[in-house]
Amino acid sequence: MLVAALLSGLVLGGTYALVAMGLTLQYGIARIMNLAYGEMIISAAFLAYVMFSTLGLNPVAGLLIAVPTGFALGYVVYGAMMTPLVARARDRASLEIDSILATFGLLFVFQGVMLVTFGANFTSYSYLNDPVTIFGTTLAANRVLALILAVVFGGGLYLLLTRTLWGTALRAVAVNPGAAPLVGIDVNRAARLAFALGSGLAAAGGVVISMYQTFTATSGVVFTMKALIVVIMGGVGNLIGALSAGLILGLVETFVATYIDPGLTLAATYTIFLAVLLWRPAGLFGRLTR
Amino acid sequence: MKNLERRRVLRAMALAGTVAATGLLAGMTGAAMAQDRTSVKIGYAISKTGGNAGGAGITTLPNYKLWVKDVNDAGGLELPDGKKLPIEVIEYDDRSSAEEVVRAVERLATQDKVDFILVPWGTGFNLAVAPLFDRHGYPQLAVSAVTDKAPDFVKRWKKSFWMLGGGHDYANALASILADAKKAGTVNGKVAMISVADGFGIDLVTAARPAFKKAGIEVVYDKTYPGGTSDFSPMINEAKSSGADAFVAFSYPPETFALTQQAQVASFSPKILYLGVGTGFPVYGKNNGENATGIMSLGGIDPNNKMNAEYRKRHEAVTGVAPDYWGSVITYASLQMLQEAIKRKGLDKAAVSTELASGAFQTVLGETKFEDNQLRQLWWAGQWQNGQFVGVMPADRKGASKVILPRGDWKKK
Amino acid sequence: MSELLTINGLTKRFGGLAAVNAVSFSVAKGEVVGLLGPNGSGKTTVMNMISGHLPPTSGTIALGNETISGLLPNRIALKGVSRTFQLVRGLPSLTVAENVIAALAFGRRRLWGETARREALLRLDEVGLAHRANQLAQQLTYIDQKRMELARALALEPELLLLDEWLAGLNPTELRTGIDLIDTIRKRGVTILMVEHVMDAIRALCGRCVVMNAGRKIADGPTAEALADREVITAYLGEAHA
Amino acid sequence: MLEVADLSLHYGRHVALNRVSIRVGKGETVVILGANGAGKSSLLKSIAGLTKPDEGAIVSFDRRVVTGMPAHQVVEAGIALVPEGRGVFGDLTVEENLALGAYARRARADANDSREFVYDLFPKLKERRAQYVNTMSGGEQQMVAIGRALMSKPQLLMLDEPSLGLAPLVVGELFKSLGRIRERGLALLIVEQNVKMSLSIADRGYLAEAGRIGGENTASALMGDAAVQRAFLGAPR
Amino acid sequence: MSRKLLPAFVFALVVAALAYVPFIAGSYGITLGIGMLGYVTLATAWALFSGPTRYVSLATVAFFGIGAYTVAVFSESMVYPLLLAVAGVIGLAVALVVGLATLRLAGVYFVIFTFGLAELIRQLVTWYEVNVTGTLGRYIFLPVTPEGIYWQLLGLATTAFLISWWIGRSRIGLALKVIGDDEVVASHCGINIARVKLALFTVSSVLITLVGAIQAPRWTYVEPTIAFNPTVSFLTLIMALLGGANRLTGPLLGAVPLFMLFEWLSANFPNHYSIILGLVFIAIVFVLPRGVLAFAEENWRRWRKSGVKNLPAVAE
Repeated sequence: MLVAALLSGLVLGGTYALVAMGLTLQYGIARIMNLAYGEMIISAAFLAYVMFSTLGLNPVAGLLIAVPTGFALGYVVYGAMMTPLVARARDRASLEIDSILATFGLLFVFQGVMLVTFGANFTSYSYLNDPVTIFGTTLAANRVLALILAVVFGGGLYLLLTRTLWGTALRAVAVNPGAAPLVGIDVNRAARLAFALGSGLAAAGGVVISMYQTFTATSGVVFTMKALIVVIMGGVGNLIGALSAGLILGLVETFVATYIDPGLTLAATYTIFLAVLLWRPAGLFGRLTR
Repeated sequence: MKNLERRRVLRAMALAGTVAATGLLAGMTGAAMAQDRTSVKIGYAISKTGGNAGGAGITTLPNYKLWVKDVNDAGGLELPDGKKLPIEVIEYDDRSSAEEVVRAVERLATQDKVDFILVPWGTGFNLAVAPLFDRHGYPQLAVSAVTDKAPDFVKRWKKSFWMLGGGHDYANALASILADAKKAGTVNGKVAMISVADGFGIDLVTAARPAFKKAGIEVVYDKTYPGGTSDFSPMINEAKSSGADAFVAFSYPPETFALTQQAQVASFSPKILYLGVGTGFPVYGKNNGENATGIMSLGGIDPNNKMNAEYRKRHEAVTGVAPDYWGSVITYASLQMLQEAIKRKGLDKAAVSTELASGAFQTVLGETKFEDNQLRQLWWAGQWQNGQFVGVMPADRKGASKVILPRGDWKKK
Repeated sequence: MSELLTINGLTKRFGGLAAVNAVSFSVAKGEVVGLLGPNGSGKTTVMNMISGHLPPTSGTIALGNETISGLLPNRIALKGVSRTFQLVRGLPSLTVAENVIAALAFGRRRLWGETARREALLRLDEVGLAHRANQLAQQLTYIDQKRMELARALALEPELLLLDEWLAGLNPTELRTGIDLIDTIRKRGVTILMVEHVMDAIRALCGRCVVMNAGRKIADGPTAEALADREVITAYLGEAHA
Repeated sequence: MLEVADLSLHYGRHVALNRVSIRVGKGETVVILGANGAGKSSLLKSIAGLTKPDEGAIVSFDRRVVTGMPAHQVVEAGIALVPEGRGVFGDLTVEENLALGAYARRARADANDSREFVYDLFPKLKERRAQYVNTMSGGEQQMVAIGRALMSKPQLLMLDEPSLGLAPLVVGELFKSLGRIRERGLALLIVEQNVKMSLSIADRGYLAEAGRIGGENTASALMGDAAVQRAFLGAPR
Repeated sequence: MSRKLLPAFVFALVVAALAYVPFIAGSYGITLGIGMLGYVTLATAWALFSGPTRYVSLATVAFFGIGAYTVAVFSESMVYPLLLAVAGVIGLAVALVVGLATLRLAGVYFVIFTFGLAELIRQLVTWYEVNVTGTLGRYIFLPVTPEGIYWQLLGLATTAFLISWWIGRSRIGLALKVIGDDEVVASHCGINIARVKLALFTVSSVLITLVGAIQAPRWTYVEPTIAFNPTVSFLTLIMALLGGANRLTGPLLGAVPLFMLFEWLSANFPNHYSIILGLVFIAIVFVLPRGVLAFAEENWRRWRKSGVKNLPAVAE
C-alpha cells in the first residue's frame, strides 16, 4: 500500500511539475502572469487528440509537432501582445496587472476558439492504457510514460538552463533583470524566448495529459490554477522549486486519498499550499527581494 | 479647487449614466411586439461555457438543435387549426452561473416574450429557474434533473415536470440487482462504493446506503471524492483489497472514464461494475469496445424500439455526434411531448401545461405519460450489451433486457 | 545635559555581513549631532534602526529612559522620533498638504479636518511651501519634495529628528536656505541627528560628530576635532597605496 | 575614444546632470570625483544605456554614436560597466557569472582567454568558481563584477564606486588589480570617493558637483588640490 | 452651501430614482438591476480594500459563497433579517482570521493565496456537508421577491458607496492612500498598517458576504459549485480595475458597462461569446490601460487645456 501510494503520488506529482515548469519560466523570466496558460495546455491536448484519432499519430510522436507549435504560438503571442505592455509598464506591479488582464482576455479567445472548433464535449482517447508493474505495484503505462516525460522534460530543461550559455542568460534575467543588459543580454528578447519556451512546455504538458485524462474546451482554468499553486509554492521562477512543489502536492494528494479520506485531497492541497506560504511567504525555494 | 469641481462633475456624470441605463432598460422591457404571428418563439439558456458545458453539450443542446431542425423541416409547429408555424430560436449562454441562468430565463420570459422556454442543463439550474417558469406560467419539462424531491416540487410549482427520477429510484434498482445476484450466488454480497462530492453523487449515495442495507448488501468501502479527481488508484486499490465483488461509483463523466481505464490497469475486475454519468456516452462504448460489456449505469434504451433506433441515427446524422444512452432520448421525448401538446392546445401555456400533465403522447420512447407530473417510465439501470447500452431495470418493463452477470474479465487489447 | 537618545552596542547583520557593528553613542537633548562616514559605512542602517524601519540584530536604543529598539516605526513615531529619508520619499499621489496631514492625522495630537489643514499650512509655511499646498507631490521639484518631507517630519512634533542626507543634491543657494531651516528647527529645541555629506553644513550646524567606517564607530567628538582625526581623513580620502 | 557632450538628465523635475561633457582617451584612466548626489552614477548609467539622457546629448565611442542605444548593444560596442552595488547574479555561481560576461558576440570567441586573464588577476575566483556569488564577501563579489565586465572584452571599463563598503585592506588589493587591468591597455573611467587611491592610478580627473562637472586636471595636480579635500570634508572655518 | 449639498442631493435623487425602478421596469429590468447592483457592490467593496492598498484579492467568491451558504443552511431556522446578520458575522469572523494570517504576504503571493483560500473554503464546506450533514445541495424557499432582493441590494450598494465615500474623506482613507503610496512612510507617520489593512479587509469582506446572502434566495438551490463559482472573483476584479479601483465611482463605472456588455454578448453571440469577450478585454487593456475614469479625466483635462487657452498650466 505504501509503495503504491508513493508511486501513484510521484506519477501525479510528475504531471503537476511538468505543467508548472512552463508557467514558472513565463512568470519568473518573462514576468508575465499568464492566465491563459491552461488554455494553451488544453489546445495541445486537442491537437494530440486530433492527431491520434484522425492521423493515427501516437502522442509521443505528437510531441514533436505540438511542442514546436506551442513554442511558435508563445513567440507570436508575446511579440504581438506582451511587447507593447512591457514597453509601457512603469514597474513590475503594473506589468503584472496588465498581463493578468490581457491574458484573461486571451483565455477567453482560446477557449472560444476551442468551443467553436471542438464543442463542449468531454474528449478522451485511449493510449497505452496497459498495466505496468513496478516494485510490485501496478500502474498504467500512460501514467508512467507521463512521469518519464516529465522527468525528461524537467531534466532537459534543467540542463538547458544550467549547462548552456543561453540558458544561463535566461536565469540571469530571472535573478537580476537590471544587470542582465550589462553583459549584453537583450532582456526583452530573453523574455520572449522564455515565454515561448514556457508555451512549448505547456504544449508538452497538454499532450501528456491528453494521454490519460478526459478534458473539455473549458477545463483549462483547472490546470492554470494547479500550475499557479505549484509555481507559487515552489518559489517564482525556480525550476527546482516547481519540480519539488509538484511532487509534494502529488504525494500529499495520494497519501491523503489513501490514508485519510479521498474527500479531503483538494482541501489538503490548499492547506499545504496556504501553510507553505504562511511559513515561507516567498515559497519553498523563493527569496524575498524587496 | 478646479480639481474638486472636475471630480464632482465626473461623479455626477457617472450617476447620470447609471440612471439613464436603467431607464433605457425599463423602456426596452415595456416594448411589446404586436403583429401577426409568423413564427413560434422558443428560447432557452444553456451552459455553452464553464463547468456545465460538457454535460449540456452532450445531453441537451444537440437535442434542442435536432428537434428544431426536425420541426422546421416538417414545415413548423402544428397548431390546433392545422396551421404550421416555424420555430424561431432565441438562445443564451448561461456561462454555468446560477445568477446568469436566472437572468437569462427572466429575459426570455419578459423581454423576448417567447412562447415556450426549454430548460437549462443540470439539477441545480433547473431548480434555480423553477420559480420563474412558474411565475411566468411556462411549463417546465425538467429533463437533466435527478431529484427525490420531485413530488414536493410538483406541489410547489404546478407546471413543472420532472423527467429523470430521483436518487432512490436508481439506488433501489441497483440494490435489487445486487440482491438478486447475491441470491443467485453470483456475488458475495459485498460492495465497495465511491461517490463524487456533488449534489448528484451525494443524492445517490445517501439513497443507496439504506437501499443496500435493506437488500442485505454489505457496504465494505464507502468514500466520497471531490469533483475533478483524476487519480483513482488509491480508491481502486482499497476497493480491490476490500473483498467486494461489486464496485459502485456514482461518478461524473471525466471520473467515469478515468475509473474504467484505471480499473483495467489495476486488473480490478469486479463481477459487478456500476459507474455513474458518462457510462451512457457513446464515446464510452467506442473507447472501451469489448471491455464495456457488462458495465452498468443509470439509464439505458430498449434496443428493439424502432423509433428510438431511428432517432439515434438521425441524431448522429444531424448533429455529428451520437446521443447518450440516458438523458438524450428523454430530452428529445420531452420536446416531442411539448410539440404534441401545442398541436392539441395551441400556444396557450396554461392549456399546454394541463395537457402535458394529463395527456398521453407518442414519442421516441413509445407511449409516454406523466404520473403526478413525473416521468416514471424510465430505465433505472442499464448495461452495456453487444455494443449498446440497454435498459435492464425495471426488469418487468416492456423491452427490458436481461442483466448478464457476472461481467467478464477485462480483455487484453 | 540629559541624554535623549542612548545607543548601546547596536549591531545589524545582513546574512554574514555586519553592516553596523557594536556602535554606541548618545545624543543629549537639544544637541545637533552629525553622523558621518564614507558611503557604505552603515550610517543609514543606524538611522533605520533608530526609526524602527529595521530591527537591530543586537544592542539597544533608548529614548529618554524608554527602550525603543524592536518597536514598529509607528510606535516609535508616536514616542517622538521622526525622520526624512536618504532618497526623498514623498507620497506622490497625494497633494502636498495631504502629505503633511498624513503625519498630523496619525501623530501625537491626531488632528483632522480643518484643524489639521490649518496646521499643515503652518508647517508648510515654515519650510516655504505653503503656496504649493494643493499640488500633487509628484509635481514638485526635488528640493521642494525635500522641503515637504521635512514639513511632514516636523508635523509629528518630534523630540528627535533624524535627517538622512537631507541636504544632498541641493545647489549652493538652496543649501544656504536648507542650513538656515535646520538651524531654525534646532533653535526650537528639537534634537537633531543628521547623516550628511555636505561638510560645510556639518561644520555650520553640528556641535558634535560621530564618524563611522565599515560599520564601526571611529570617532566621536566636537566637529572640528572629529574631522581632523587622521583615521577619519583616511576613511574619507583613502590611502594612497604604497 | 569616448566623447560625451552636452549630456543632461532629469528625474521628474530634479536635474541630475546638467550639460556634462567629458572624454576618455585610448588606454587612459580617468576618475570622476565628487560628493554624493553630484550625478556621477547617473553619468555612467547614461553612457552604458541604462538610463536615457535628455535630447541633445551626444555620446560617441570610437567615433561611433552610441547615444540612446539599449544597454546590451552598448556592451557590444566595447563599453562595460561595473555598476554601483556590483549588479552580480547572486543566485548563480562565479563560473556562470563569468560565462555570462562573455555573452556578447564580440567576446564569445575569446571567452577562454578572457577567463584565464580574470583567474590570473583574481586567483581567488578560480578557487571558488563553483560557489554561489551571494554567499561571498563584498570584496569577492566586487571581483566577480569586475571579472564579469572584463569577460566582455571591453575597450573601456567603467567602475561605479568600486571600493564602496569594502574594508581598507581589500580596497588596496582592488586598486592593485585595477592597475594591472590598466596595464593591459584598457581605458578606465572610475567614479570613486576614495580620492587618494583612485588618483594614484589615474591619468586625469574630473570634479563633479551638483550635476555639473567642474574642474578637470591631471591626477597629480588634483592630488594636491584643496578643492578636492573641500569637496569631501568641507573647509575648516 | 449649495455647493456642498448639491452632490448629496443628486445622490439621494439617484438612489430614490433607482429605488423606483422596480415599479416601472418589469421583471427582466429588475433581474438586470439585481445583477448590476450585485456587481456594483462587489466591485465597490473589493476596491475599498484592494484599490488603495494594491493588494489584488481573489477571495471575493470565498465571502460571497459564505454569505450564500449561510442563508441556505439557516433559511429554515431563522427569520430573514437575523439570517443576514448571521451571514455578516460569519463573514466578519472569517475575514478577521484570514486578514491576520495573510497580510504579511505581498504581490502575486497574496493573489494566489486568496484564490487558494476560496477553493479551500469550498472544499471544506463540501466535505462537511457530505460527511456531517449527508446532503450537499440545499434548498432555499424564502418568501423574498425579486423586488425585495433588488431593494436590499440597492441599500447595500448605497451603503458600500457611502462607506467608500466616507472612507475617502476620513482619516482611515488617508491612511490607506498613504499605505498604497509607500508603506514605509506610512508607518513612520504613526500609522498602524496592519490594523488599518485588517479593518478595511473586514469591512470589504462583510459587504461581499452580504451580497452573496442577499442574492442566494434567487437560486432556490445552492451547492458549493454554485455558491463558490470562481468567475465571481475574476469578474469583480476586472470590473473594478477597468473602472479604476482608486476612485469612488471607478468600480461603478467599470461594473455597469461591463455587466451590460456581458449581457449583450451572451444574448447576441451565444456561440462566439467567449471569443468576442476576450477580444474586447484585450482591446480594453490596450486602449484604456488605467481604467475608464482615468481615461475620462485625462481627456477632460486635455479638452480643458486645448479649449481654454488663456488658463495657466497646471503647474503654476
